[in-house]
Amino acid sequence: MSMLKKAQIIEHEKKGPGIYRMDFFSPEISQKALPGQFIHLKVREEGYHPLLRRPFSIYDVDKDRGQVSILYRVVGLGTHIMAQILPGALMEIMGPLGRPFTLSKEAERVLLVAGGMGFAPLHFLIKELVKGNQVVEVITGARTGEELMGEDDLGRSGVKYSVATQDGSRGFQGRVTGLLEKKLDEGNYDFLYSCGPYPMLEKVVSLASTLGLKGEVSLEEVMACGVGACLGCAAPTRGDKGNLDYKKVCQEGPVFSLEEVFFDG
Amino acid sequence: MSMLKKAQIIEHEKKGPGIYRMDFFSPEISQKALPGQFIHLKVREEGYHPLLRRPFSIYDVDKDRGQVSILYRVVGLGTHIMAQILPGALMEIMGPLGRPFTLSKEAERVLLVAGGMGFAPLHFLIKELVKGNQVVEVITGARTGEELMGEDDLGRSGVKYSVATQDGSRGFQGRVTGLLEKKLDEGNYDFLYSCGPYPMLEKVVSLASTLGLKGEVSLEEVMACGVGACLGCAAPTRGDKGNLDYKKVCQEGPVFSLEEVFFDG
Amino acid sequence: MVDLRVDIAGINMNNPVMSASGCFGYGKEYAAFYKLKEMGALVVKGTTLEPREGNSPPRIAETPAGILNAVGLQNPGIDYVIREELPALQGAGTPVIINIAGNLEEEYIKMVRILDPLEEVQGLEVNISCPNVKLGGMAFGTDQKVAGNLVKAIRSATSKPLIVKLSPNVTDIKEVARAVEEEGADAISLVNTFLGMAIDIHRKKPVLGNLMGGLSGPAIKPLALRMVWQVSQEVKVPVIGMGGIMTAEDALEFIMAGARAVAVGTANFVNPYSIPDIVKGIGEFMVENNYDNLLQLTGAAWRGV
Amino acid sequence: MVDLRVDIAGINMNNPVMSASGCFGYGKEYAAFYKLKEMGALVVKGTTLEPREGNSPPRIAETPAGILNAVGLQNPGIDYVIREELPALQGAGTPVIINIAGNLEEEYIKMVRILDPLEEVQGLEVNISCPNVKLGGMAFGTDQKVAGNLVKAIRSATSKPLIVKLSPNVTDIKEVARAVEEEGADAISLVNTFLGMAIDIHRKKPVLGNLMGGLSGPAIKPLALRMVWQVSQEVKVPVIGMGGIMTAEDALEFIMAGARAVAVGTANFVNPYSIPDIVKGIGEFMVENNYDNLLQLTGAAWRGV
Ligand SMILES: Cc1cc2nc3c(=O)[nH]c(=O)nc-3n(C[C@H](O)[C@H](O)[C@H](O)COP(=O)(O)OP(=O)(O)OC[C@H]3O[C@@H](n4cnc5c(N)ncnc54)[C@H](O)[C@@H]3O)c2cc1C
Ligand SMILES: Cc1cc2nc3c(=O)[nH]c(=O)nc-3n(C[C@H](O)[C@H](O)[C@H](O)COP(=O)(O)OP(=O)(O)OC[C@H]3O[C@@H](n4cnc5c(N)ncnc54)[C@H](O)[C@@H]3O)c2cc1C
Ligand SMILES: Cc1cc2nc3c(=O)[nH]c(=O)nc-3n(C[C@H](O)[C@H](O)[C@H](O)COP(=O)(O)O)c2cc1C
Ligand SMILES: Cc1cc2nc3c(=O)[nH]c(=O)nc-3n(C[C@H](O)[C@H](O)[C@H](O)COP(=O)(O)O)c2cc1C
Ligand code: FES
Ligand code: FES
Repeated sequence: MSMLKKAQIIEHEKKGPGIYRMDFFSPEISQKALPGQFIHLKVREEGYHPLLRRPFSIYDVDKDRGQVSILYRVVGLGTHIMAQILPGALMEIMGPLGRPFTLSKEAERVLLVAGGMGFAPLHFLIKELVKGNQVVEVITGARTGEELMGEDDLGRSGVKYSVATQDGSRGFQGRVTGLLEKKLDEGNYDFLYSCGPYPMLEKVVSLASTLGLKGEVSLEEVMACGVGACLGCAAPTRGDKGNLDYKKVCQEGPVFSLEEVFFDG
Repeated sequence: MSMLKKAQIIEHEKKGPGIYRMDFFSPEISQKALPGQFIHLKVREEGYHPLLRRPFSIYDVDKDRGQVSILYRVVGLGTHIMAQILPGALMEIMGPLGRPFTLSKEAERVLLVAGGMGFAPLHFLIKELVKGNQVVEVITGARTGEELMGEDDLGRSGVKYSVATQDGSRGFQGRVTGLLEKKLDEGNYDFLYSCGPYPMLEKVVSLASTLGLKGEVSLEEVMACGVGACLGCAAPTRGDKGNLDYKKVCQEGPVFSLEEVFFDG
Repeated sequence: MVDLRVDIAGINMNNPVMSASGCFGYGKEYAAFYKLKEMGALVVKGTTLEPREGNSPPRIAETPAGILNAVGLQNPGIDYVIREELPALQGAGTPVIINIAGNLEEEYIKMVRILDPLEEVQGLEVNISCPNVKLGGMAFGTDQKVAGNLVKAIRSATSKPLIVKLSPNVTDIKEVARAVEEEGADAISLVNTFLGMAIDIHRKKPVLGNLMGGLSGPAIKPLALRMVWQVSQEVKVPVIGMGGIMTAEDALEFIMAGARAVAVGTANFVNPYSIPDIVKGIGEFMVENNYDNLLQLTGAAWRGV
Repeated sequence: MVDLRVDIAGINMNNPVMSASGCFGYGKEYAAFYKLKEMGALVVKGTTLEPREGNSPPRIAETPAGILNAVGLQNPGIDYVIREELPALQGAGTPVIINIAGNLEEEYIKMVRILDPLEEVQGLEVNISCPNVKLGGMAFGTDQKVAGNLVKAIRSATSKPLIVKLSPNVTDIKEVARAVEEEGADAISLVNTFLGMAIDIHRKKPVLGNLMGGLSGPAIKPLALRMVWQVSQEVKVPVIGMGGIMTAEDALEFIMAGARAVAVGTANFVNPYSIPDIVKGIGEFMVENNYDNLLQLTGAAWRGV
């Protein structure tokens, strides 16, 4: 199961406005981690504010170097403090946690749709997918070109990708779901992966279901324990009988199938 | 009045077991500070644990370099966190605060009695006293020789000093108050300054009052505001009519005259 | 231009940010940091009829994100306050509110009679909720009948704006609030401190000289906020919210929960500029979000706007 | 050798450190970190007669040194728990205590009747204090008469050790404690969470889907500790103390305040090894201070030893 270890920060790099990449030395986690899983970080060693751990998707893994990376945006106290930590410091990390993406072998043409920070879990997935024989395409969106995430990594992965910006400064002008509609009109995909804010996911799921397209999304909910013990991270899903069924994002997710997810606004 | 400024930590040095010296660059405070005064430090910039500021006596001042120093012992969360801060960092400091020692000009022979960490405020006082024509003598005590504080600084100040250790590893064997009794038997002092734990101060005050010796002590109480607004730091003193009168250590102290202080156990 | 002015029971304040009683002395300490006219109103330390020496130390114990205090209403008595402290506050440019406490109804009434004619006093805050005194204090605030009777008696003794400060140490704060509103309170202050304690495991004794103390600071914010939310939907008189307000964001939470004004206590100890910083932050939030009048935000979280 | 064993109402525990209900699932998640026999007793998630889907998200909001939760008693219902969860706990080597909650007295009684014959259940904890459900829940715990009547009815339906878990959202916790003791509670758990809330100032709405939630964690420790101090001096039955225990030092504060055993909730989320770490720390403290039996420390802060 999950481990709890102090891991050293090897590198800590600013990647954009308020966006950082943090690389940990953690051979155990790097060996076990699968795309879609996350780690649960203790931001401060001492004191009870912030109190809870913070979950971050695994962005990248380098098994040879024993390295695990996250990509994060500063949004509140915890991430603000994180952004000030220097390389060399130790952080207590727990993981890998959660249900990973399914690497569907049958699918021939796979499309990944990332909204903003939702790119984080998809990047690790892309790196695994491109190792197979499938056609892999990625679309990512952000408000502005400056906020587009991980383009350097995307370039390096060799995957085919296009971008959408709301201000039109780069690529398709509009939301990433607008670009998705276009893509779905043009191409013929048989599996879709997505991560992003709820309103975007809702749109993605509705577009996919119209076409009967299969796929998976990664959800976010505020977490307490991260291991399935507190029921704090419940996300509404469709139960077997179509009933509302709260599932634990930390343990039964964060990855859910398109059929499972449920949006009640 | 007191100022609130971010000051840079110039140096941060371990001086003994759990004992550190921290030097700040703060020209304003270094200009204003008087022996016996303290500064009120904000340990962490972010988060509410620990919540309150922490008071530390001014240990040393270098007006030319605009430097203010404290000597502190790690006892709990706040000081534990402080001990990890690296030189170059900024800390918000408020001060100088409190009523300073009186530099009695009439006294010819002055004795200073320090118990443990109580040496901190006395060191700055010694440096000022030796500039005058008085005979200045210092006695300091600690549990062990290793825990004796600031001997390097005492040596440098050129003052005459003797030490007491409870384990007898250095100087007089026993408590500093035992050494004090001996000194009072031998010498003829007309002013006494002291700082240390309450039980020691109680003994010091009783010895001095038997001899009718005048002097001042510096007291400690847990503080909240540090500026006289909350009444949290009350210490029992003898009122005008001999009645119990709680005075504010932060504003009416930390220095009190021997006649004022009052010990109710 | 944003309009931060509020009216609490006829007290005209330039902005909604007041000092919490007992956390601001009589103003002079913080006047060394900024001009008192920058604050909405100044509430002075709890005052009693006779001088009180207060509790034995330690009076403060820090807890995670909070502090326990057991000052025990140390104060020089009402006559001294009027003679020695109030004159300095005249011309400070901010309304002055006197917080009063007592063991007996009689004491409250005597004080109110003394204060009623004083022009330099813009309002009275009646503390029926101090957890740190043996008699009276909190007892008045934990039973709605007792609270109501006390307020009724005080109401008949003064025409000054009457703010009643409630104890949060109750099962149903709404009941007490309703009772004091009915008996003539012009405004309700929420909350005083929560009764708590800390134990020194090395001495095997309570840390505080008084054994128990009142918890304040960020730790209690969620509880205080809930009470402001409940009471402001229950009564018509304005609510003054407090409990753990450290930033403008915290103050805005209380305002959206239904507070017409807020008071800042513990935060002053950490950052002496708390009050002006919070005033500034509220103004900035309003500009950024296109509000011009603070009342647009009052109770917004339950009005559903 | 120090003796950490305690007996709570006939439940023999190897040490005084239990899990707090709702913070430890049914044990299996933390069994991945350590052997459950290292804990004094395992209290499972609150269980109801029928399955409950729980409240809509977000269910968790962090506050300074605390968390608000509004899980809303999501659970698969008592039959499922007995069939699917309890078997795995047999042979775990630690006493298992089932926490039950209901809307109606009838529901409690039905559950107690179902649980009474089960050998794998060492004790019952009756939650009369959940702040996150619409009906029943906390209402049972805030009125001593209602609480007493419920306990009386439950008592007559079972001979199993009966722990009653009280709500801290009351004016006088001693009264409720006395009432449930009188009606047959074998032990009293203190405290459940404090009713609180948080507001998202950007959405101008409460953060939690359920609007209000229960505050737990270090923020509430001073309040919980005060209640343990008060109640343990008031009743003869043992008190199980909880609320913000993160370390062995915290646990020792509760023990010295009068708790016979302690429970650890929120701390598990931060450090999954909290419970064994605390057990170890208590033992170390006793060795360092020359105690050989935990009872020497129980209530030490008021026994004045
Ligand atoms: C499974 C999972 C994977 C995640 N992966 C990433 C990632 O790869 N990169 C990244 O930048 N962020 C990720 N997040 C979100 C990240 O955990 C939060 O941004 C972070 O915890 C905020 O901490 P804070 O102390 O800075 O903010 P806080 O001060 O706690 O909160 C600031 C704001 O963020 C919201 N928030 C807090 N926690 C969460 C949360 N868990 N989910 C959603 N919103 C939250 C709050 O409601 C508030 O509005 C992930 C979340 C989950 C659940
Ligand atoms: C006027 C004044 C001058 C001081 N000068 C110095 C100095 O020069 N060097 C130095 O090392 N210390 C000094 N102290 C004490 C210092 O302020 C405390 O040691 C420090 O605040 C402890 O913080 P903490 O977070 O590490 O400990 P905490 O976790 O807050 O407490 C640890 C222990 O220390 C005790 N404690 C906490 N605050 C105080 C306090 N203000 N006074 C006494 N005991 C306290 C607590 O009761 C507890 O037992 C001074 C105190 C005062 C009032
Ligand atoms: C040191 C201290 C002294 C206090 N004295 C009084 C008082 O005299 N009268 C009163 O009504 N409230 C008093 N209070 C309560 C505060 O006015 C306020 O209600 C409470 O602290 C919550 O606000 P805060 O969290 O912002 O401090 C005192 C609080 C503290 C911390
Ligand atoms: C997420 C969560 C769920 C809880 N669920 C229950 C429950 O089902 N039944 C119950 O009696 N108490 C429940 N509690 C209360 C805890 O058992 C405990 O009384 C409280 O959290 C205080 O302890 P702590 O500060 O150590 O968490 C819950 C607490 C939390 C944080
Ligand atoms: S965060 Fe606790 S169950 Fe998911
Ligand atoms: S610490 Fe507030 S009056 Fe001294």
